Amino acid sequence: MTLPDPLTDQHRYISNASQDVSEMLEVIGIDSIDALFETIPDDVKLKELLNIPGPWSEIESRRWFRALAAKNLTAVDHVSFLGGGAYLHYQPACIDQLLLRAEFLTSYTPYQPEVSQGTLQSIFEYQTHQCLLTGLDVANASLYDGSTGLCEAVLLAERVVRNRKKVVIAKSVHPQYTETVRTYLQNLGYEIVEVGWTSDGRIDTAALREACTSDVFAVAVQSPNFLGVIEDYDAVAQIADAAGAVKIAVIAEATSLGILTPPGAHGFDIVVGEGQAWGVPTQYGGPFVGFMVVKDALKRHMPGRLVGETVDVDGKRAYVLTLATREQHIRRGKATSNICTNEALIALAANMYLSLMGKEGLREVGQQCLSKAAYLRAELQKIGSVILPFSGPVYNEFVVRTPFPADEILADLEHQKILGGIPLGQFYEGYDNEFLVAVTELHTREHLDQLVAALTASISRERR
Amino acid sequence: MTLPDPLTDQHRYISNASQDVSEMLEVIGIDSIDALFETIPDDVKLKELLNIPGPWSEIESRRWFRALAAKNLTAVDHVSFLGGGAYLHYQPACIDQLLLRAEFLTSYTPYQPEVSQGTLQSIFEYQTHQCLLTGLDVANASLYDGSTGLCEAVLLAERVVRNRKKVVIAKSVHPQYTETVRTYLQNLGYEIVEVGWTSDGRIDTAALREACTSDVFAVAVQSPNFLGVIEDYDAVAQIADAAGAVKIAVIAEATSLGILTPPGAHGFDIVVGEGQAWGVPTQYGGPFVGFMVVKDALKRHMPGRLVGETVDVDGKRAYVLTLATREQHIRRGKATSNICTNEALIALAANMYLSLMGKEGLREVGQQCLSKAAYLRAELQKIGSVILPFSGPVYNEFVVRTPFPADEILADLEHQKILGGIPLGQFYEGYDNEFLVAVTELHTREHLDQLVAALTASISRERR
Amino acid sequence: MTTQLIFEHSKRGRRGYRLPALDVPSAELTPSLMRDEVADEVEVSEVDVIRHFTRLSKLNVSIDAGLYPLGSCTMKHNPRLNEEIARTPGFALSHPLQPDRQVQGNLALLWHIERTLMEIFGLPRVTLQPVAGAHGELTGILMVHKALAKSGNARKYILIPDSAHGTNPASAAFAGYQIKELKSNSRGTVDIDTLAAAVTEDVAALMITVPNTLGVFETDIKRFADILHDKGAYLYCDGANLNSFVGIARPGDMGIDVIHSNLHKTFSTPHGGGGPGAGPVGVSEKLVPFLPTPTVEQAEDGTYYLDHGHPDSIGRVRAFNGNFNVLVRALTYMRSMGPDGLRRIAQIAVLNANYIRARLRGSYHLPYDAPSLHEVVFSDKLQTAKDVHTLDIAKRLMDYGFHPPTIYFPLIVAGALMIEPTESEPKEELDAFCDAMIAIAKECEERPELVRSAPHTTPVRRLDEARAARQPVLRWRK
Amino acid sequence: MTTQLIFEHSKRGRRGYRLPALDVPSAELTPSLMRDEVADEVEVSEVDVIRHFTRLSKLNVSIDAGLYPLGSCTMKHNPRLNEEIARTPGFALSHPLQPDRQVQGNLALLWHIERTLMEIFGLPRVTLQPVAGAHGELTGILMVHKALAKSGNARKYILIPDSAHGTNPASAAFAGYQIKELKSNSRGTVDIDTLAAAVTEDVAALMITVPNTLGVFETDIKRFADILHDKGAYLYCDGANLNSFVGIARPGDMGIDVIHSNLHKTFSTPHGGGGPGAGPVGVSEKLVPFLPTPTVEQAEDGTYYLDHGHPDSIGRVRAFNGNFNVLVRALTYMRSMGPDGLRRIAQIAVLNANYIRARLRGSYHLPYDAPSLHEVVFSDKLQTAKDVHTLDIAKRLMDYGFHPPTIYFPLIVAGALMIEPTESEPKEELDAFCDAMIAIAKECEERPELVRSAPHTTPVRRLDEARAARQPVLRWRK
Ligand SMILES: Cc1ncc(COP(=O)(O)O)c(C=O)c1O
Ligand SMILES: Cc1ncc(COP(=O)(O)O)c(C=O)c1O
Repeated sequence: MTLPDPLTDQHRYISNASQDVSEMLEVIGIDSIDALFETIPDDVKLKELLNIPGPWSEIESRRWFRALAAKNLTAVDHVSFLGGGAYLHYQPACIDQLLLRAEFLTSYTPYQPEVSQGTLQSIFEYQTHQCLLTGLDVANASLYDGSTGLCEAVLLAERVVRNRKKVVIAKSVHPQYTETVRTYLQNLGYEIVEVGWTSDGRIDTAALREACTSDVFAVAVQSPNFLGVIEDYDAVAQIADAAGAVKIAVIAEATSLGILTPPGAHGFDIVVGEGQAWGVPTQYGGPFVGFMVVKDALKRHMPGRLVGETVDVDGKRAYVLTLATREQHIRRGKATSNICTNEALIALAANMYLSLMGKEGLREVGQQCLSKAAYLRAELQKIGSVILPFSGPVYNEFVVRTPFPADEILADLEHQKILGGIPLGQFYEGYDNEFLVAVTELHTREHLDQLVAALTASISRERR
Repeated sequence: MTLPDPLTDQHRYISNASQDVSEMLEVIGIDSIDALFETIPDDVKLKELLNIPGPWSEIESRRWFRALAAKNLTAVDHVSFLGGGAYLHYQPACIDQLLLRAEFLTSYTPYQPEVSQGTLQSIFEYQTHQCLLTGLDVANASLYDGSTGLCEAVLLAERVVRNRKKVVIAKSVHPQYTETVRTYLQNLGYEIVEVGWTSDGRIDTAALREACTSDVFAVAVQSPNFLGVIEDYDAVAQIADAAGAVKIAVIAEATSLGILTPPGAHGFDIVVGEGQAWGVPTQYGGPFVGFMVVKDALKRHMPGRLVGETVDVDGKRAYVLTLATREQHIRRGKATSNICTNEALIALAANMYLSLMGKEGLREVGQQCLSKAAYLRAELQKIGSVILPFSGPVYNEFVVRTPFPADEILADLEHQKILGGIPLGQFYEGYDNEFLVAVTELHTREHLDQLVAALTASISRERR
Repeated sequence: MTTQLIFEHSKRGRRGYRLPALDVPSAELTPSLMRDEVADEVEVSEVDVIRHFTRLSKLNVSIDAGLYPLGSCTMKHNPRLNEEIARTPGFALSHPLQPDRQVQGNLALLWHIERTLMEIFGLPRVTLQPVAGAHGELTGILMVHKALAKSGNARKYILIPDSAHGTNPASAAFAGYQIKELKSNSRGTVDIDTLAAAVTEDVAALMITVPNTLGVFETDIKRFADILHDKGAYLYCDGANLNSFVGIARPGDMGIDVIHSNLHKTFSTPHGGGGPGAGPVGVSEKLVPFLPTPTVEQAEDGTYYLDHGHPDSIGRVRAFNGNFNVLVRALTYMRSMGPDGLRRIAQIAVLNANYIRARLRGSYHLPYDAPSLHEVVFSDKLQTAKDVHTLDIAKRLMDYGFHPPTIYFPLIVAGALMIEPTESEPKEELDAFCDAMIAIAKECEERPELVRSAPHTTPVRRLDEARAARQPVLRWRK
Repeated sequence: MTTQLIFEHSKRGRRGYRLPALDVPSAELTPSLMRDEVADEVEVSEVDVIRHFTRLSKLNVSIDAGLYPLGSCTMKHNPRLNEEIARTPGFALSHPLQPDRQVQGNLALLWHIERTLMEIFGLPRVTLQPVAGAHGELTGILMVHKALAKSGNARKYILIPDSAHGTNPASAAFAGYQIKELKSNSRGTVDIDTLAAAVTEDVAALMITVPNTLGVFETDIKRFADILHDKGAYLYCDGANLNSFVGIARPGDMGIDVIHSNLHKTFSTPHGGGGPGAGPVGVSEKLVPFLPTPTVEQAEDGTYYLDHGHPDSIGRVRAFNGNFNVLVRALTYMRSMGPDGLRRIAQIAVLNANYIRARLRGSYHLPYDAPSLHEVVFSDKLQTAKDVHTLDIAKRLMDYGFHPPTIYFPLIVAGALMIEPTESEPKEELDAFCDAMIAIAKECEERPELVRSAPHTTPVRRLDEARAARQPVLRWRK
């Protein structure tokens, strides 16, 4: 295969052109680029070009991708009440423009601290925010997301307790998180025990007590849970402690940490969660950012990267990746995790968001979510035949039940330009008439009233 | 008037809060901010707040401004053939993201060269591009736009020739440019003589010869002119030279310089024009960027800023604002222009665009515009009753005539999601059935065929 | 490498772009009309271009990196929301020659920013066409000329204080007037008597900056207006310093007939290394008929339209509709601030300037002691003894990581150091700046040569500016 | 100032945000559920935040500023178009739990990038769920495990060459296997006999990087596959180095059963200071039934849907749909390059690496002389004589304005300097880098202490890393 004359179709992302190529070949002392590929056996070499589209100009790419994007129904032209682990919150304008600075966007993992202090210091600040918000001692630089974060938390717990075989996970933990844990654990010989909920939507403590046998190494609950209900951390902690199990709190709606008492205040050992709610777009599920915060005693079991403070030879304060002996590039098969690339840029965005909102803003966001959810619940309950099945306290999300299949109701709302919620039937047997509704500070009272009116209309249509 | 307690409503763009304020007042030795405003007489002080909306959060601003933008009909969801001095060309993706770098976006005029080499070197490069493209010797750092650029060119010409009273401007120069010149000259005692066109759409050379009397200090023609027709520079130059008048070429479609012989090659003294076509969005007319390039002999008469090369104390090459004695901050009432703030950021964008497209791209853009216009003209002429009234050569824009009022035809095209062109009647008496159509490399053959089909339909509708 | 010109990166065959393949027959013109390829234009990859401009950017300082205290330039925080809103496709892709019905959003926006400026100015109408302060000055004086001419005599002179910015006389001259300069008094302001004496029958207007370029408010401004109006002359206010009194007092209430505002100063639109800007002009009743055409009006039915029907208009001062997308940014900012926020701007801007004044007055000479508002002007008088001058002090500041203040302006102060911090700056930043200035004053005493030879840490050091002007090299050549 | 923490900028009463006023009654929860304000959280203005992060950014180097030759990391040009496309609101605001009918655009995009990767890999299906290379490794090995288990015996061991990246053994262990390490031969590759001997009945798979971490291609790869397949074992390829042969040869044609590709390497998605990434995994027919669920399928009518019905699937490896917006960037890049462009990537990446190899071989020791592709690994053997080591050379490079190569990896090279330039780099940049490396080699001879004490020009100098680990300070405290 010979290089087509670059002059015929030189590519904009590849600097060197034919003149450069010949100059370089001469220095190397060969007369064609092909000579460099002789170690690849001819019988595996392609005899022709790949059969894929392109090359496209930016003009053509814009047309094609924008046309695809236009096929999606989104919050762009609908009022959306979708949550379930991905929330549309306020995104401060400066964050995205700062993220586009090449110094943040294009740099690699900060292996060389002298030329990476920007990234390192930001991670150190991010770690600090996580500690303040969760009430625990040590946070890492980020994990892939909330679901894989829970996997890492469970594995961490096992490393700490040792020689136990069961992990108890509340049925009201995000079902896709639990699914992911199931995948991660499948060959490791651990058993997952799920515990359901009672009529208030909180974990069934009686069942939990039963489940917490002496071979349980960890108990994981989510709060607010997947039904939107805020769990009773103390009740759970008590039972887990009695069994000597590690207490794991899962946070799927990060802004709740701005107003709800943090797991750390209730003696939880590990808080793991999804940071997307901190102003990150929902972008069909990724990239998001997983966070993990643990008690100091567990820090050497922590998965992922950690940034620590130190000094340089001049005594100047500086930051560096540390406690690396936990990690795969040193420990290899015995590492605390296999993670290498993480979600650094999203963690940076979260650091920016948390800094902009600050002490006052984090609380105000929580207060607004809380208040708008309360208002919407009250209004919905005025609709005959709409039921809010769970009586437990909620933050910004809750379950709605109507006498009709949620899929039909939501399809009807869609025609009214409303993305009304997430049908629960796909996650829980026998919940075909229920759907999850989430609100944030982005919803105006008009938006909420719109949903109430639209839902009323949908229901009456269904009656016919 | 007292400062409301910042804690009650501290603003995000103002850093100092109540604690800072009191610390600072103490250092100053006064006890309220009001004391600092005592030099403003009470009887002119406002007794209440201004009656304007706000403060708005980013959330509220996004809602309001996006709702306004959504009220416009634009190329976002229409095929647009609008030109007339503002053209929608390809905008390379990297340019806007580079412009957002604070070092470019937020810096001031480079008065302090040691900390402004980025801006200064870029202007020097921009000046070089202008010289290469126009075939003249010295370019400035930018002017407001093409129309005010023409004003500056006319005044420059007068400074050079002296003691003459008339300037000849082709009627086919952008009418709003000429209007602007009329405004600028109104108190200076000069007369503007307009010269029309012949059936080919080029300037009427006979009339021009007549107009070029001995008291004419300058002749200005635009090419391609407002009718889209390419002028015969040599014919014009000959006549102007005979009268000893300064020859000014106006460029309203900058990409034409990539493929048409430049005015400099025809002995023109001044080229002035609008750089928007170099990848700058049409954004309802501004910000755009005016460019001016002159023969070396005229450089000390040049309006606006000039960047020159020099060395620093270590002999290192560097760039600096130079020949400042022409400018208002030194010459004050006798300056070559009153311009201070110019369009630096747009000139930077133009430098980026010209560098990305380069030698090959500038020609290809020209070639594509030329070819697509030719194709569309041929197709349009197949529609019975569509006439292309001017026979002269064109680049990417031309006049179309139908038997019906252009306003009606264009309104009908609008309903077919096409912004079909610019009605000429608003600029020229008796041209109510004519409109200007512009194409660029962004138009696909399908777009062009769409216009042909739509126009055919509109005309047949009109017939009924 | 950093300082190579893009032209010097050029290498045969490189390419920074791609266009879709031509999908129609390739056309030709008669050869005489077509040029050869643009000789010496660049051939570089996209990588080359991004590297080049990223490296160039690193040679600049920016407001996002720190204090940028250029006096008279109002280098304040440039909110990123403004950039986002201006890029909304419905604005960015709208075309200047679309019929009114297709651009109701744009027209509504123009109508609203005019209303907001009318309220801020306390004046009945505002033109949004001028794209910079100087452009606004020309527009304003042209209106004055037309109004006077209409009433029989355009008159000869514009009065301008010696403290004025250079664009004032330049604009007045372009509008067809001669300039008479007014001497400032010991406070740096204009004496009422000096003015009264100067306002003769052939004076068209006084062009004055309020507060003036020393940051000092013209306390007699209303009486100035009376004197001028009695003589049938006009009061033009250069509004470049509006940041110091926005929301606190209104030009219209001071008897001002014309004022321009640099939206790229008071209203936060970014300076972009020299532009773009916008310089809307507000006028009193008498001048309304002479506003540039077209104006933006609202019809009964609530729709908006461009009104070209103003027989007495001076005409248009620019093609199309001014720097529309700068106006979008400015209105976004006005809405973000609101009435209280706008007033707070002035209050904190003035507080910040006076804090610097208080901290530096021991170390630098204050030529005019009158109370100042948003900026403070020192001189190098205390340092010249050691043969250290304003330029040296400015350059030395760079070594401390600060952009220098405006220097040698206003002209009425020998060796002026004109400092304007704006309301954006946090106290810590002001303190760091003052500490640097004080340290430099000390260096002037103890190590003057260190200051004289500054800067020492910048990408390039002091330039041979004389050479640049003597043998101008204004473009690259192969 | 630059290195202050955001928490240290905090000042009572400052504020960096505004929300719309609450337009519904303010609600409460039982006090026990509500926390007090987050103690010690920051109070700063937007200006403070933008200043802070702008200054932090200046402490980083970036690919847009110059060569970033981290071996194995493929630091190539990150096109800005990808960023623009990923921000299209229709993508950015789509929600992961929307029903298929509402997200046909997203599903079509996923379907197309899978098809493109299938063609690049030469394999029948690809999962897009893994969000990084290591995540893909785990996914791939889990599939191998499930497949073997299904056929009766999941087996015990994964074979991994000693040159492998740390994530390989870590991922294998997480998937439930023990690791057997294979010694590399003198070429740095795996000997066919060594492999044959190692592949026993309880070996599940060989996990090998092609080309390996020395950049050397495993010429026997097809025979490796035969040996493994004969024993019912699988061949896993770590595709981190795909950039060296994309479009030139296909893993599927080499008998590879599983491969992950780091889209943040070969397909240009930005590294963001450590992430995000994406690690799609392609598999051979035998493994298709075990792919993570859901898969993206196209129905007769051309619509797309998520298929959850795969009884043998290993399950999902992450909530939702992987790093969708990283996939958007990667597909944009694949389309920009096209078939010829993708092949050109490999050709020029390999050319660039071999150019560096040719220019530096006199100055630095080349521990493995076998022909290498996209990267070249030198050692500090020639410099240790003067007691200068790889770390010193790396730090010294910073003084010359370059980011160092990957160091001390692969582990089979003592004092490794692993250099990968990628195809983006222009010859001038490669020359500047080589000149610097050669100059440093000279310094090692003449002024070793200068190198040993480097860097001298960076924002901070060498750090006390031992202290950081000994007394960990992992968060700020008031
Ligand atoms: C006092 C004063 N007047 C007028 C101007 C000119 O305004 P512009 O640069 O917007 O044309 C300036 C700008 O520096 C100024 O400071
Ligand atoms: C050879 C090799 N394998 C695996 C990995 C891990 O990939 P990731 O960082 O995407 O998880 C890397 C990344 O550095 C690598 O270079």
